Amino acid sequence: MLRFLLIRLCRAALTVALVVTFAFVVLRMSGDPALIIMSVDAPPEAIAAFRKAWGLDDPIWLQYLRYFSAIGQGELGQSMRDGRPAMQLVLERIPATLALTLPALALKLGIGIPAGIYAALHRDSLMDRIVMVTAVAGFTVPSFVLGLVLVLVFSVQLGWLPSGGQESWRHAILPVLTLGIGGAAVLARFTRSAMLEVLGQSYIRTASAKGVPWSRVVRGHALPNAAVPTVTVVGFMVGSLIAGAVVVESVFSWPGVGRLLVVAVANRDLAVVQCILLLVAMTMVSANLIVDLLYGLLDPRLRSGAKAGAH
Amino acid sequence: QADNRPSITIAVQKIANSNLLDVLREQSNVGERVFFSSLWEGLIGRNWTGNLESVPGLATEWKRIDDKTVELKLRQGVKFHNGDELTADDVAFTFGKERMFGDTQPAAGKTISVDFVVGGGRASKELPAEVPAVARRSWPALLGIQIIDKYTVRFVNGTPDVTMEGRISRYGSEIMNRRAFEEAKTYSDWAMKPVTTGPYRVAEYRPDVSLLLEAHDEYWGGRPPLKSIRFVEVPETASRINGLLSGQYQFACDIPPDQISQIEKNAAFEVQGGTILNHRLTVFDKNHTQLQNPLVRRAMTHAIDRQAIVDSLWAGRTVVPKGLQWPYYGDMFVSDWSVPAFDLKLAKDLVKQSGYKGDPIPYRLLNNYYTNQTATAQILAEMWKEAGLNVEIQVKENWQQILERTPTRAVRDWSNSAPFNDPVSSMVSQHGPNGQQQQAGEWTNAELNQLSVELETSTDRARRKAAFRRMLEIAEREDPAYTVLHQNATFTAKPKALAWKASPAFAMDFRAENWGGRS
Amino acid sequence: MADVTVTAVPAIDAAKPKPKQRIPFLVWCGLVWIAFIIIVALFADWLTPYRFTAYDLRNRLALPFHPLHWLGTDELGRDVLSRLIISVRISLLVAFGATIISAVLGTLMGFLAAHFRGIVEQVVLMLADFQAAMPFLILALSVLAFFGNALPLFIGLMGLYGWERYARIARGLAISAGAQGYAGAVRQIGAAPARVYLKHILPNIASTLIVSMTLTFPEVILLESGLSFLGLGVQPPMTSLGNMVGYGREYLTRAPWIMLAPAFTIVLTTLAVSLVGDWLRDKLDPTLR
Amino acid sequence: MSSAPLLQVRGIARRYAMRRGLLGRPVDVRAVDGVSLTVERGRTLGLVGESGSGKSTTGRLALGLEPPDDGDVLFKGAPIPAAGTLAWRQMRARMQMIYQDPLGALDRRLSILEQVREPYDVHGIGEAGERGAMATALLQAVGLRADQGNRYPHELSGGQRQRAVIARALATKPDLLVCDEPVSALDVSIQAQVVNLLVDLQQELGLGLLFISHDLKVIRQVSHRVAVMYLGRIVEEGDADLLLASPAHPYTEALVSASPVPGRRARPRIVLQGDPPNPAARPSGCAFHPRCHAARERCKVESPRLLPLPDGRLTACHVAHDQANFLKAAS
Amino acid sequence: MTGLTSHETSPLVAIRDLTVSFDGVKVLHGIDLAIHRGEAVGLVGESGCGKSVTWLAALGLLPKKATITGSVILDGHELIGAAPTTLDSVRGGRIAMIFQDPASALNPVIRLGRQVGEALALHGGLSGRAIRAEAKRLFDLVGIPDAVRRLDAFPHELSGGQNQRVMIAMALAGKPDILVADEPTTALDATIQAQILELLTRIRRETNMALVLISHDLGVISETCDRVCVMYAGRIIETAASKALFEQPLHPYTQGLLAALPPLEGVRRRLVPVEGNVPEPWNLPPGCSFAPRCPRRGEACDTRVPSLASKATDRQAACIMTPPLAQPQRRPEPVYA
Ligand SMILES: Nc1ncnc2c1ncn2[C@@H]1O[C@H](COP(=O)(O)OP(=O)(O)OP(=O)(O)O)[C@@H](O)[C@H]1O
Ligand SMILES: Nc1ncnc2c1ncn2[C@@H]1O[C@H](COP(=O)(O)OP(=O)(O)OP(=O)(O)O)[C@@H](O)[C@H]1O
Ligand SMILES: [Mg+2]
Ligand SMILES: [Mg+2]
Repeated sequence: MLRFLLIRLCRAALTVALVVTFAFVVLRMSGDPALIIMSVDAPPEAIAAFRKAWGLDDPIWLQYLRYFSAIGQGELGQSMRDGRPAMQLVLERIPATLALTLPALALKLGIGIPAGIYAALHRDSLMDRIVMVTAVAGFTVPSFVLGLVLVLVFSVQLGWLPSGGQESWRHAILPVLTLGIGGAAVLARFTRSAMLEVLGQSYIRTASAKGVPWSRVVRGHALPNAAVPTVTVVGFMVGSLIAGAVVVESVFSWPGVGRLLVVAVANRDLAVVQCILLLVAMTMVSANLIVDLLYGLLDPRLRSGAKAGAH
Repeated sequence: QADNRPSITIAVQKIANSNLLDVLREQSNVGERVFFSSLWEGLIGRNWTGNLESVPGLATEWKRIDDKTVELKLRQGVKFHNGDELTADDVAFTFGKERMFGDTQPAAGKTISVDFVVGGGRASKELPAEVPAVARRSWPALLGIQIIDKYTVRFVNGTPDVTMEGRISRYGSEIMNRRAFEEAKTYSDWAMKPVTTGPYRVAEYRPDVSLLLEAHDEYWGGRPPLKSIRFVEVPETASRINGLLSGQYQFACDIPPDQISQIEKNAAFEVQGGTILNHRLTVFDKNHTQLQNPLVRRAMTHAIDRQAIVDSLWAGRTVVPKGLQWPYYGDMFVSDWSVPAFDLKLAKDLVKQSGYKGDPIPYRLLNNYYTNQTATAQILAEMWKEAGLNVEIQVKENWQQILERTPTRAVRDWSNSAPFNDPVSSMVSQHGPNGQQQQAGEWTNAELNQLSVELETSTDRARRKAAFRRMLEIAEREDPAYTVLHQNATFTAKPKALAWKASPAFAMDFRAENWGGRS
Repeated sequence: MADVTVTAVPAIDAAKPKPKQRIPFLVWCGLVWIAFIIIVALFADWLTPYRFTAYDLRNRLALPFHPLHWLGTDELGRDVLSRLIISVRISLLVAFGATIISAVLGTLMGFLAAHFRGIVEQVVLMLADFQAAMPFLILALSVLAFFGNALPLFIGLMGLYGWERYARIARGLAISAGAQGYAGAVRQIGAAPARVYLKHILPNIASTLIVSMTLTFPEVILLESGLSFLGLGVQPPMTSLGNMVGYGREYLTRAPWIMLAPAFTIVLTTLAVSLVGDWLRDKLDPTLR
Repeated sequence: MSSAPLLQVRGIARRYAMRRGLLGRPVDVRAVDGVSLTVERGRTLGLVGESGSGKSTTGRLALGLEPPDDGDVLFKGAPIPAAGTLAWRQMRARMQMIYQDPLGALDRRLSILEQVREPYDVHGIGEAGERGAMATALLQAVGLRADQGNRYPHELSGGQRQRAVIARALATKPDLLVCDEPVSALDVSIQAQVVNLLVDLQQELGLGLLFISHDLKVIRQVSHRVAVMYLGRIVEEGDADLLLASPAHPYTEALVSASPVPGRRARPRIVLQGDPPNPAARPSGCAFHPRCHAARERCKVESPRLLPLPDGRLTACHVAHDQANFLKAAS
Repeated sequence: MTGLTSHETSPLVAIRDLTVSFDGVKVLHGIDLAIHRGEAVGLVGESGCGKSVTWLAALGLLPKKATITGSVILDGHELIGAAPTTLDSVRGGRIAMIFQDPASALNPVIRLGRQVGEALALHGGLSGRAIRAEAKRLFDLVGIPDAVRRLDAFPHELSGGQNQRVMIAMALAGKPDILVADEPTTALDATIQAQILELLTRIRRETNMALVLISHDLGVISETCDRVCVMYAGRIIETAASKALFEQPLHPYTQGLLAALPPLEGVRRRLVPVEGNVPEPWNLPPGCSFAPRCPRRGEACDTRVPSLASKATDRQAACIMTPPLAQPQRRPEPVYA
């Protein structure tokens, strides 16, 4: 177990390092922050001065080393745009992002999982078909199309809800819906197939043979088993809590991390991008790790390697 | 006493590129919108509601002492946002070393070179290195400010310069409060909340999100009509329009021309705005194999039906200008000049003469960095195709990729402005020897370079005009460096009920003269 | 050895009768739509009434059912129907190409992990984590930046998307097949690894992979439209469904047909593929039978 | 032919690391712990024992599918090359394995014929064009009809599948066949068909068989000699009839008595008490002593060695040896 | 058939003319079976002949696609088509079932104590601590060592034999009148199998519970059951008292099964398999299902499905070629006796 954790942690650290390195190389080679931040119309000498000041003239490997040794000292750098600490910029955005993604996650779970379970329990019924077609449709509409249509209906036509911005909880309703619907659809499909798989297992029959009423069989016996595959998807959703709402944030002018990432990438504001990537990669990697540990919790068979080779 | 002045919200595509509200750092159109005339004011102002002609600003009058010196009388009783009175000291500080020029030295007699060295750390009050560089480009030879008395200052130049008044009125020469700058802990602290004399002051700035300006009630021009102005960043066009229609925003800026009729379908709304001091160009790289021959470039300039683009994509709301110049140049304006005429036959002939074989000519552009950019590019490509030119669009992600010096650089998009009313501010500054086009190694022309120096240093107005005319001939006809497509325009949508008039610029004027509230 | 005496074994004479497998109506619709869309893509050149880049500034934003332009025109007066047809071709190319690349790449990685285990496996898993943790935005940007808007590269990039899922599936299935199952048996005969993986394991896990591909396919189309939204998708003058939706979104109120035509095509196509995929999964999964 | 036995296994051991519980330390499980066996040409060695006693592991080690941690495996007097190498792969033609689960051992997507001809393809036996005919002949030899070769595994019955597996194993005319519970999954009637087939084939081809099963009735039917395993070791080995008729080791005795035989109701049966042993926590002394009815003090401390009894078989039991010594002394 | 059994009292469960089809394919063709209190009945037959389905159908545990006709009467109550609540109280409470392959029949993510406790709570009316105590008692009863600790274990932490015992404990929790043990020992090896069979027999004796033992291993059946029903292709083709059946099987199929078993003692001889395979349910021959494999097949066999007919006291067989036994015959002791 310890060994397992150790390997996982090593892998996680390497993954994060790989992400940061990759982003560094790609971003530095594909755009000059000076030209972008100073704007192309700035005097060439101003651009040269900017480059010099930020060390953008140095060979890329030197910049890379400098960047990494700074990280080693806990120094995550400053935004090239306004000179403020990059991490501060990112942290300022996190509450807004979470205010969007957490309710959306709740929505995904709250709609997707029950819908999936329902469809599985009533397999091949009319409702099953309806739920599944709705789910697939919900998943296939690009989120910005959905967002724009929601705004047209609920803001412009009906005037019920604001169309963008982040002033009150009412502002969050439409973006949360937009984000939630697609995810709920994915989750519903996943839950359904996980549930169907479990319902075919013989321990479900055993439970019935004991005289356990069907509703309790479903709750007590099927659900805990169906949770295992579902957790994977949920883990992925949790992993993308931070930067998973880029498009929706843009459509709803929601000042979240996703938008910051887009802007920072466009500006090649490296320190900011890297801070976000660090957070994103760490969230994703820890979500993965938690999922792995949860597997063990949900399914005791996975707790030990005991059965690995036995047959 | 209850303050029942209205507060308004303005949806813009971008608040500021640099996340800073310093005029020397944020050198962009979008910056102009939030700065002028709400926040920053210069000594010589512009008539934002008129035709941008010079008008008294923080200076009430000015006069030439000699070729190198201008004297200005400061307006009295002007209060900064922090309550300080504007004095000559603030003006001198604004144009001083600490704030503007850093270690740079004024040049005398030559355009400034690119290779000077500046130091600069980040977290200190020390100026970011690019600020002095920008300032020196605006004021290449300014020796300094002479304080004559509390309300009188003199600008002293190292070289004779007929454009000094223009430079005083230009973007970047606005006045700031000395005490506030000195008291701020870091440069960026100051630059996110600069203390100036404008009718509105910064209440809260959330970079990339919103900027809240509130009324500066001691404003010299009278109590501002609005309690607060909130700029919110709404990158999506549709979202800006939707927010306007649903009443969330009072103004929606950066409206693409195609949306105008849609918005105005609703009788309660209107779209204002029009041309600005900015021309859209297509720029040539004369080193590209296919473009070495000026005939090919000339063919390209004649193959474009500019008026059709203006009429369709711009709904006729902009114009095809007379080359890279603006009427506000006054007597420097070459009024009988025009862009190359649309003549498909001529274009085809030129192509034939040039011996061009149909090899691809890459055309680099950004994805709608300029209004209608992608649409225009696709039309241009088709128009060129009709003339027998095989132009291939290559969408790039940023300017480095556009400017990257490779054998595939041939045609690209650009725009040019004129920060003040003289061709030096456009032709020389953009296409002269130190201009971006030559610095990027796309194009050069010995004669034009000579003329650049003349235009910059000469005080003989007739000779200057002749030089400028010749420069236009070279750069737009003989050895095309670029070709002007159309003037740029910006459009702002608002409820008809709000009595407010748009400027022929990005700047939005919310002073009392331009606000009639609900009519 | 041929004359070893063994008693004859009566044969099973009939295979199990297939229970009447009526394809559900919706799945039928899905299959028909997919066939239609593929035909459109294949014969795009013959079907387009106009060159898809041909502009007509006098006929901008013409309404659908215009005598010359059935689906109307866009902001440059280009025929929406022609653009839609070409877009279908490009999008299908991207989606098919990317799906196949991710499946091939992922399966290969999965097999490598399963075959070598140990450090190779950890590296593959790390790359999978990397792919999940790296915002796709940055990958997309790197391709656009370094390679321009070459379609093959774009397809390759989209192919990077989702390979990890195949890698995990392939690894899991290959390990279990190798332990005691048929793959172990074949290896035991003396077959080389290539034979074991390609001839035996691959065909056996193909159905799972195919079902997985029906999931990737719509995701790629959606991803491409998301990238187009950010300006990183298929670049003009080339067009794709996502690109049309992305550029058309400004015209949602003024000229909705520019966006709705491709948006409906996306929804219908992905819906069709998903429905068929879900159906296939139910059919191919023995535990559900 | 050399005089070396077909397969000779000398003191092989195999350990697996196994973790118990969430934070458990890995424990070495000695799945096979010093086993020696010999399989002669044309003869069958039956290997019986409780589940988990290491029978399959022994089989895999004997075939060189895994390397032993200790001891060595000699095939025709020569050691087996490392698994996965070309030499090892070529050697597969000489020795084959038959698994318990024929469905699992067959590729569900290929027809029976294709799978039976696969060894020809792999080892390049015969002309490519003839291989189909060769495979068909092989199918007929194991009692399948030619047309059944075109079927897929799931279209055959369990016994037919096992025949196909056997046909595939015989394609290269191997000298050694390791059968790991080849009939355990089959119904009695089918089981009889397959057992008969194996016996016939052995007589026909002179195969050496290592036959693993826990069904003593089947073991007795096919084996010349029988080895009984308990917890990774051989506790008794000898002539099949002798060993099953009069087991000397108490474990063998229990095993024999537990074998259900119809119509033999109410015969006294030794029902072992306690659990099957845990290979991770091997009891001290004789591993069987906690469940042994005859266990003595000595059994708890001293591990018995596998020694011959006067009747020729080998037994690892203090009690049995004491008894034999006593009888010898008495006579 | 009830009238022909040796029991005079009315049966606990009477199955009458039970048929089951899946997707229109009939797999049970009218099963008649009666179980009396305290009786041990064996159900034998090759794989796929319908042994499990019979009882799954009786308890309503088959998937929805199965069509069931006939009747199953438990103490005067019809079970086929009964309300779910009725079935819930019968299952586990009156008739308990042990499934083949305990590894997959136990829920892998629930602790064993809870799985057993659930049955106790449902049928024993127990709660809280009492459940745990009772579960421990059951574990002790079925011989699971270290019972207290094992209550908190998960199925994968126990061996197959132990899991099978847990299944038995679970089945016993509801104090059922009938225990249906579906191949309780197929997955186990000989010594453990012996332990389980011993256990079942003991419990039956102690509680006077009826035991239905399903297996295709004639040896197992013979050692445990009083009465045996032999099934073939969805029908019962022979039924008799255990002793009688093994001494003198009447139906050629039963004879074949017995002959196919290798002896453990005595001279080794070539095995005599029943050649061929069980016909698939969708491909049954028109007459006797066994006819194609039957050494004694006559012409009539191909045309008529033989019904279960009395061949001697307490014996029935479905074979037209088998004449009724004149009188109880004593066969010489088998060679391996
Ligand atoms: N690859 C492996 N990794 C870890 N442990 C293993 C492995 N293979 C076998 N074992 C362990 O080694 C022991 C012997 O296993 P083996 O399969 O040889 O027994 P067996 O006698 O064949 O049992 P069965 O009759 O159940 O097939 C068991 O405890 C098993 O759990
Ligand atoms: N859920 C099901 N769907 C379709 N057919 C089924 C199902 N369950 C059982 N059958 C069929 O019913 C027939 C009888 O099956 P059953 O499980 O009763 O056999 P069995 O005698 O218990 O065999 P075994 O010894 O293998 O357990 C078989 O042909 C089987 O294929
Ligand atoms: Mg084994
Ligand atoms: Mg069964």
